[in-house]
Amino acid sequence: GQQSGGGAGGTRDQIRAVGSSTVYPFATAIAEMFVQGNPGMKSPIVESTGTGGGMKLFCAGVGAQHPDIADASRRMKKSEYEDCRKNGVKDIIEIQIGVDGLAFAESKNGPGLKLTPKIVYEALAANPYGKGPNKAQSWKDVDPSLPATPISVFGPPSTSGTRDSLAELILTKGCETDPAMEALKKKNEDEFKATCTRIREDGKYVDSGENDNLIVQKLGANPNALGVFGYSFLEENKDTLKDVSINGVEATYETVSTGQYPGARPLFIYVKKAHMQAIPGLQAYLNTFAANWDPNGALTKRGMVAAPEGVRKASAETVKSLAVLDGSQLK
Amino acid sequence: MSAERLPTDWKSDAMRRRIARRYASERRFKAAGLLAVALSAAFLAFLLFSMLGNGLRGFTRTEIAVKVDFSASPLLLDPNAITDQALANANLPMVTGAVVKKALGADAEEWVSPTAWTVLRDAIKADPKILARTVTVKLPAATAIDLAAKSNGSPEAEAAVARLDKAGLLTTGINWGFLTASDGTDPTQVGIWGAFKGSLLTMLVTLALSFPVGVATAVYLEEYARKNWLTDIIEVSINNLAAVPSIIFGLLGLSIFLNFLHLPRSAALVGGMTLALMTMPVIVIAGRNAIKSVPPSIRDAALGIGASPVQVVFHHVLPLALPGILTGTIIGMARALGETAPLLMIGMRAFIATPPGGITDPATVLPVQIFLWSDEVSRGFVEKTSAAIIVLLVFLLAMNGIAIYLRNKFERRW
Amino acid sequence: MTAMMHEQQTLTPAGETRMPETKMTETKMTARDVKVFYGEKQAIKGVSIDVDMDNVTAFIGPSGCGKSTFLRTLNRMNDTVASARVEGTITLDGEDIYAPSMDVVQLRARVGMVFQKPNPFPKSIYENIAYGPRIHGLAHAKADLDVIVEKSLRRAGLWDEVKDRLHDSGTALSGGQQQRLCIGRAIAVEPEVILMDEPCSALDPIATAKIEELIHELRGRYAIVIVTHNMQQAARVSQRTAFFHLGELVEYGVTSDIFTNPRQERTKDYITGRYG
Amino acid sequence: MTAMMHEQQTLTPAGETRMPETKMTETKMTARDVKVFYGEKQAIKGVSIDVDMDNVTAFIGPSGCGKSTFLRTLNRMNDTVASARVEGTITLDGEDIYAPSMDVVQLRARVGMVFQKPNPFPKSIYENIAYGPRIHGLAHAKADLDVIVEKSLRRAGLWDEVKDRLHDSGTALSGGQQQRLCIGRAIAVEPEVILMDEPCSALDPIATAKIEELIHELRGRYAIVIVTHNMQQAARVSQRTAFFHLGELVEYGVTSDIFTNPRQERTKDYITGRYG
Amino acid sequence: MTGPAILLLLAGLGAIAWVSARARAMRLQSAARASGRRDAVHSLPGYHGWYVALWTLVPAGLFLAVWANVAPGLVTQDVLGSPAAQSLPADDFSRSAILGEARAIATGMQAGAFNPLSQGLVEPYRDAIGQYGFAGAALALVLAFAGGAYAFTRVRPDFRARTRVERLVMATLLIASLLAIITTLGIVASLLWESFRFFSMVSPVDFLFGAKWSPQSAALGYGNDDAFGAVPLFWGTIFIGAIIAMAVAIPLGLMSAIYLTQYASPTFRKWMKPILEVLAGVPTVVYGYFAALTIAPALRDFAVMIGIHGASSESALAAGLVMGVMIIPFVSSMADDSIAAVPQSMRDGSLAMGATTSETIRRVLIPAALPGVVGGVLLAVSRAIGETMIVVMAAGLAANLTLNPFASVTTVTTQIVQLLTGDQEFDSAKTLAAFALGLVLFIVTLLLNIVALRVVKKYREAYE
Ligand SMILES: Nc1ncnc2c1ncn2[C@@H]1O[C@H](COP(=O)(O)OP(=O)(O)OP(=O)(O)O)[C@@H](O)[C@H]1O
Ligand SMILES: Nc1ncnc2c1ncn2[C@@H]1O[C@H](COP(=O)(O)OP(=O)(O)OP(=O)(O)O)[C@@H](O)[C@H]1O
Ligand SMILES: [Mg+2]
Ligand SMILES: [Mg+2]
Ligand SMILES: O=P([O-])([O-])[O-]
Repeated sequence: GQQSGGGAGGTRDQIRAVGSSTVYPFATAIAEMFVQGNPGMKSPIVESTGTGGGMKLFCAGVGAQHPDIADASRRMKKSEYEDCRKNGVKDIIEIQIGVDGLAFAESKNGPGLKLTPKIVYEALAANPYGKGPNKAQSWKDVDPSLPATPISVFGPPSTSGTRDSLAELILTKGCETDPAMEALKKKNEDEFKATCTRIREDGKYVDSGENDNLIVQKLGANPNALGVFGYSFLEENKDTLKDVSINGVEATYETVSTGQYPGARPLFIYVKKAHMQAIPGLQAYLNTFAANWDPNGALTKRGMVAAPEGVRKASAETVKSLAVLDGSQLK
Repeated sequence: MSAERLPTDWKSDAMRRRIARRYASERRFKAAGLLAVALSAAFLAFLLFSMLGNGLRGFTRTEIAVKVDFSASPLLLDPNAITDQALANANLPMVTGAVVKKALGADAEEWVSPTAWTVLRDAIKADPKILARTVTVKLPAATAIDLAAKSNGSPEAEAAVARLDKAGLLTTGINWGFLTASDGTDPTQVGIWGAFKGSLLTMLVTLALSFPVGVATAVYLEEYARKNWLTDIIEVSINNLAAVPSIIFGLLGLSIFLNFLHLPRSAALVGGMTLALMTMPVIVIAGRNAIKSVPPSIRDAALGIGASPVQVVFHHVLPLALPGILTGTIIGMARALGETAPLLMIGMRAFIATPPGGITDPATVLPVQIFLWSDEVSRGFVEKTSAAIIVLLVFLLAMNGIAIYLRNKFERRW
Repeated sequence: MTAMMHEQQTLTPAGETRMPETKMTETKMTARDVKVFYGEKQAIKGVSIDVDMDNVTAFIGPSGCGKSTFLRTLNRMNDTVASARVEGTITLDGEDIYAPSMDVVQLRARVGMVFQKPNPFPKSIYENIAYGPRIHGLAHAKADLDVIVEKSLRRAGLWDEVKDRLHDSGTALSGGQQQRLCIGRAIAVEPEVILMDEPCSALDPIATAKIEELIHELRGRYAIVIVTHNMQQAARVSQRTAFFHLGELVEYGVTSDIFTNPRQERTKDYITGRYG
Repeated sequence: MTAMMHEQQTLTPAGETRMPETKMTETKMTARDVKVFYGEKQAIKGVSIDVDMDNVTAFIGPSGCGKSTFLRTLNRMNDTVASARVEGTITLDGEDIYAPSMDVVQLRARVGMVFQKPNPFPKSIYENIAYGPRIHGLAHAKADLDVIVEKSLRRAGLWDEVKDRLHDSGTALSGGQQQRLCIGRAIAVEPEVILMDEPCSALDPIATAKIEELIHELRGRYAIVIVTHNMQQAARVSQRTAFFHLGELVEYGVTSDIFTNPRQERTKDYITGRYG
Repeated sequence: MTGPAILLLLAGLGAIAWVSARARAMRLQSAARASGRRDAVHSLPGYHGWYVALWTLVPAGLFLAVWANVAPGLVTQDVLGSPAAQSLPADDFSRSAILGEARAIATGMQAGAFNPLSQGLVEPYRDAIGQYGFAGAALALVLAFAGGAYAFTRVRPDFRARTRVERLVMATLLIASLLAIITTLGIVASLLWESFRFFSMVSPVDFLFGAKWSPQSAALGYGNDDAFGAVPLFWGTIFIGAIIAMAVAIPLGLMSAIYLTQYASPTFRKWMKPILEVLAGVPTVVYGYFAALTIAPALRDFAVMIGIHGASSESALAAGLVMGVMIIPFVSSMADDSIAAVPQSMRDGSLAMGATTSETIRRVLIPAALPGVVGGVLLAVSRAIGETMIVVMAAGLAANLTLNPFASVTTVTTQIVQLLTGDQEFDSAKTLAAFALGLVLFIVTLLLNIVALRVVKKYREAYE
């Protein structure tokens, strides 16, 4: 063959998506439906690389050897957007496909904890309010109303997007309840971030790998432990686990989707506009997404939480118009 | 007889006791050895049985017989113009739900697999005439029902199973689809064919690269290389490569094949190349041992009647060493077939529902498929994971068995 | 053949040499002041010797004295030992066999070798014999090859025993038959010299007798050199005997003289069993 | 010691046996109609022999005739070969050594063995000698052991050469010293019989001479049986010689008779070098 | 002319060269042989055939390989000169993307265009590719003819064709064996470059001796200084791979080897040995699954039962235990080899002194085989610390410095997988740390292997 290395080469008749392991089950489900609805199309390839890893691949360039879609369990970062542009990925379409609940759960035989972001922060922070290492041993140490069971939390590892969500949605909220922290935020953004989101590393919080099934198992075996993971896992394992309320709100489908439950975060897919023409079926794939993200659609059956109506409308509009993301809104 | 001699009194009590003690310790030592063998074997047996115990169920699936009256259902299908597209547009999922509800009750929609409608689709496609009739189709049960029927599930599912069982609607049979389908999101519908084909293609690439290079290297080092710094370095590199952690080969594949050479991601080609680098040293080492075990007298004999060194090797040494080389190759290939870590680095950790058509198509392999499934949300995947493990183990055991057979058969003493 | 005829001459001081008195012989190979080193270690310390067509030459000496080493210099089998280095001159029909222009492969076809342990190829009897002629292109048609195989096996005294099972494996023969097969294999490429390194030491008495008889028959047609640790065998099969000790050629001469009337003390001690 | 004194008697028909005429000897071991099989193959075909205290007995015969095999039946070393099977009776001081009640461990301590290739353990010289006494509990204090080590090394004629380096490795000695170390090791457990399987065949002439001298000195203190392929050596060290051929004991008698006046044709042919 | 066609043509030429050269050599040789001189004929006719065929194929093939790399550049030059190229954007990246696409379409590798601009370049590309393709093919054919003709003229009865052909065979073999070095260099290069970037952000001293591993801190902009102390990972790796796994594998492996080689009946050995070897053939992902789902929960329950505090279900013990089992055959085959390498005469010597079998084994065989066994164990350790899937699935991620086998620890390989497959940022120290860890792992296993192989080799030589 006369083909040289480098540059664009080769053809592709399959959609390629990379990215978040949280979005992975939904993206694969859509892929399956896409094939069933479009006979003759090849099944899309969905890779589970983690949000950041996916962004890196996604932003590497335009062309057949680069993925068409990045799945993300958080919004694209400014730095990522710039990297994309630098590599010629100029027109990016951002679509929010739904919401993921960051669920807190315990074993069916657990003590039935009732938490608030403040309690969670004080129990898990490495350095609560910048006042020195966390000494809390049991939940009672944090809040006298709680039982004296030792703190033991299985949660996402520092390398996952779910961990970012935990930091952003719960820990920072809890941290901000202290006015001093609000002040710090204005003064020194970096230090604020570190104080509010860094998790203790003395074994009370256990990094628990990608394999959420294992967390479920561990919780079953240890009634005093708390688990933090995607809402879908809670949904799937309702028979052995029960949810832990935050601010008195139970993690149910409704509370998560309306955003009442604090641990809710948006899920996105990012698409290269330049690929819409060249990759057969890409538009249809997006349409399949749009057709299934309703509250009683197929995705919610798989544990995803539908986005609020307004967001869904806007996303559906984006799928149709292929409006391009404005990088200036990103952080 | 000399006087200074102190004859040992072997018959004294002390000596007898001492000997008894020595024999006791001998027995203990021997028992410890036997225990070690037994423990190792027991562990293997435990592993295999636990995989079999979990996995055999993965080869079966539960089906629910449902009576379908197509004429009464709101299907927008023209029996004379059945095309794939028409079927895809025919709103079959809804129809299936309605049909199931009608046949089994209001809460029964959850009992069948979300992809059960594909069964209807295939039935219609096979024989459009059934659109005018009432037929009984067997729909795959949903995971919860499937689990409850085969072992124990949630109380609701158990109740449903009891009801269905009583009505005689439930059957559990071998799931041939598991061997012919590919990855999917519904555990009752997934199969290993895609991953298996990926493994096959990857192994082909690995074999095509590592075997010739490995054998050539072994021949060169064992037969021709003079001892010098270059051959020393080669030798050290090879022995070292044989022991380099496989994940490092993954890093190498990522940097060189993907980032530098821009070969396609997730492809059997890159997987095979990465594994070939790993397998080659194994073949070299096995090859060298096999070549070494060809007695020098054969070489002498050939040289002695005027064969050139190249002729000696290609006419005599290689044919005699071949069984040994093959044994080593099979073992190396078996190891490559079970390898996971390096392939995670080069993009094979992916959902790929279309079996690869060639070595540059995206593919995954059996062990990575196992890893992916072990991570799935749905609990129906537990038994599928074990079932896939059984398939992989059967292959590996077969390969190892062939290697052992070859070794025993051709092991010869000159 | 461009053989040289010349009278036996007195050899180096190291080797006490007595000329075979009776007749002029056709000298086939000559060695002059040959030294062999294995790395640092010197295994042969300046040996000069002539090998002729009409007499069987025997090398005797205690274990490790260098008999095999010297024998292997004669067809450059020592080339295969990485550490071995040869000095001095060895000629075959007057041509220096260590000259760069000498093709080793051809040399080895001309100077055949039979080893201590019979080493037939693990192929059929036929293929064992045919291998040499094949690689040297001595036969073009199958019929030619058949002729060569039969002739070689006949000369090796094996034809009658194996003619009905030419396609059985060579390794299935008895030890003595295997050794004769190896001799036949060497003969098949029409060598001029045959070197034998203790060809009978792994064989039983009857097989030994057969090989000795064969050597008698081959004598004259090929120049034959035989290494043996069995002095009686040397006495029976050879006309010239060279006695080696510690890498030196101690004495070389007519076999009957060496055994009945050795001139050197060391030879005498060895022959009477004082060492070895 | 429960030794038996009895006159030499005529042995089995297979072995032509001449009684040592001169004196009555203390018979240490007897073998009667011993047959040894390796799997299907019979290596020893009914051998009967007596070994006594005062004479060194030599076994000679061509390679593979079963000398080593027979020697190893005498201390049941053949037990370690899975395929080997022994029939017949062998006694030590009148006790059947193959009786179930016989303890092999004791037997081997009483019947020591020295091998063809010196095989010191890769330990210090001291530890090599001390090994046997230690495992058999023959010494309780370090001082006892020191005495045993010195005595054994002296008897093995090695003391003067190694007394300053008892803690050097035994494998660092020269071949002849190693072999004497092995003899010393065997002596250290106070055996009654010492079996030697070609103890000098891997040694140079000077080391050989030393071992032969040592055998002379040990004679009388231990019953000694030596296998050798060197007939001159048999003539030098032994008073009784047994000639084996194809697993049979062809002739057994006073050494000088065997060599000068063999009664069997086969013995004569062998001694004059017709085969082997 | 297309690639496959020209290759086919060349192959045909090669075949013709082989046949004709062989025929010629045969003719010349029978004439020479008739003259009677034995050395008038050197090589078999087949070798002459190969000689000429190789001269026909190799230079032309090499030329084509070079051409395949040079021609695209020339083609691009050509296309850039065409009028259609004037409208290309100035920015280098998008320009080459468009050019690449146009080429892909022109060669039929791609159906549609991602970029409308490339459509216009397809025609110029087609023309240029056609031109250069033709030129390349013509040159290759000329070379093939020239090479073949030159070689053909050298066919004479005494021409040493065999020597020449064999020299090429030798060169090929040498090149094959160099591949091992190239691979090693590739590994080193790919690790070194990224590690170098990592160490420009994090000091090697902090990395190698820091006791705190917390990539989250780095990600949070907390500074890299106390975030990448790899000691807890090293400890976890050693704890699982070199301590717990070896505590399982050495006794079981060594005793199994001893039993099977010294005591077992041949039939028992014949069956048991392959059965134990199967343990090494089970894929590590299966072990990992087994460790995580079966062994770990059981161990945790056990630990809780006996009242151990802080028992985690991702325990070092679960991973180490299973890894140890995986290594058993490795240790036992090394021990087997080492014991077998102790000369039989040692064993005979000891037995002949009246030692029992176990005394012989313990006092003579094992001490004599010790260097080999130690070398084998080192190799097994190097294998255990590089093992990935078991620890990824069963060992956990908590970078603890603990001696409690029921606690969770993490290992170097686990972290490599985590760092490279989790959420990562570009060029952050977090991602690059994976390569630095890889480099450390590589160096350690390299050293272990060199030492072990030295030990084993020395020891083997001692008995040769
Ligand atoms: N390949 C080798 N490397 C180093 N030394 C060698 C090699 N081959 C032989 N030697 C040494 O050279 C010397 C002569 O050996 P050679 O084999 O020629 O003796 P020999 O007379 O044939 O003995 P034997 O009767 O045992 O066959 C010996 O000291 C031997 O150790
Ligand atoms: N372990 C064994 N298994 C099978 N056959 C054996 C074994 N050991 C020896 N033999 C055979 O038994 C016969 C006698 O062998 P043995 O070693 O006793 O002879 P030997 O007289 O000592 O010879 P040498 O002088 O070569 O040492 C030979 O045919 C030999 O092949
Ligand atoms: Mg020799
Ligand atoms: Mg013997
Ligand atoms: O895979 P993530 O969703 O955790 O980035």
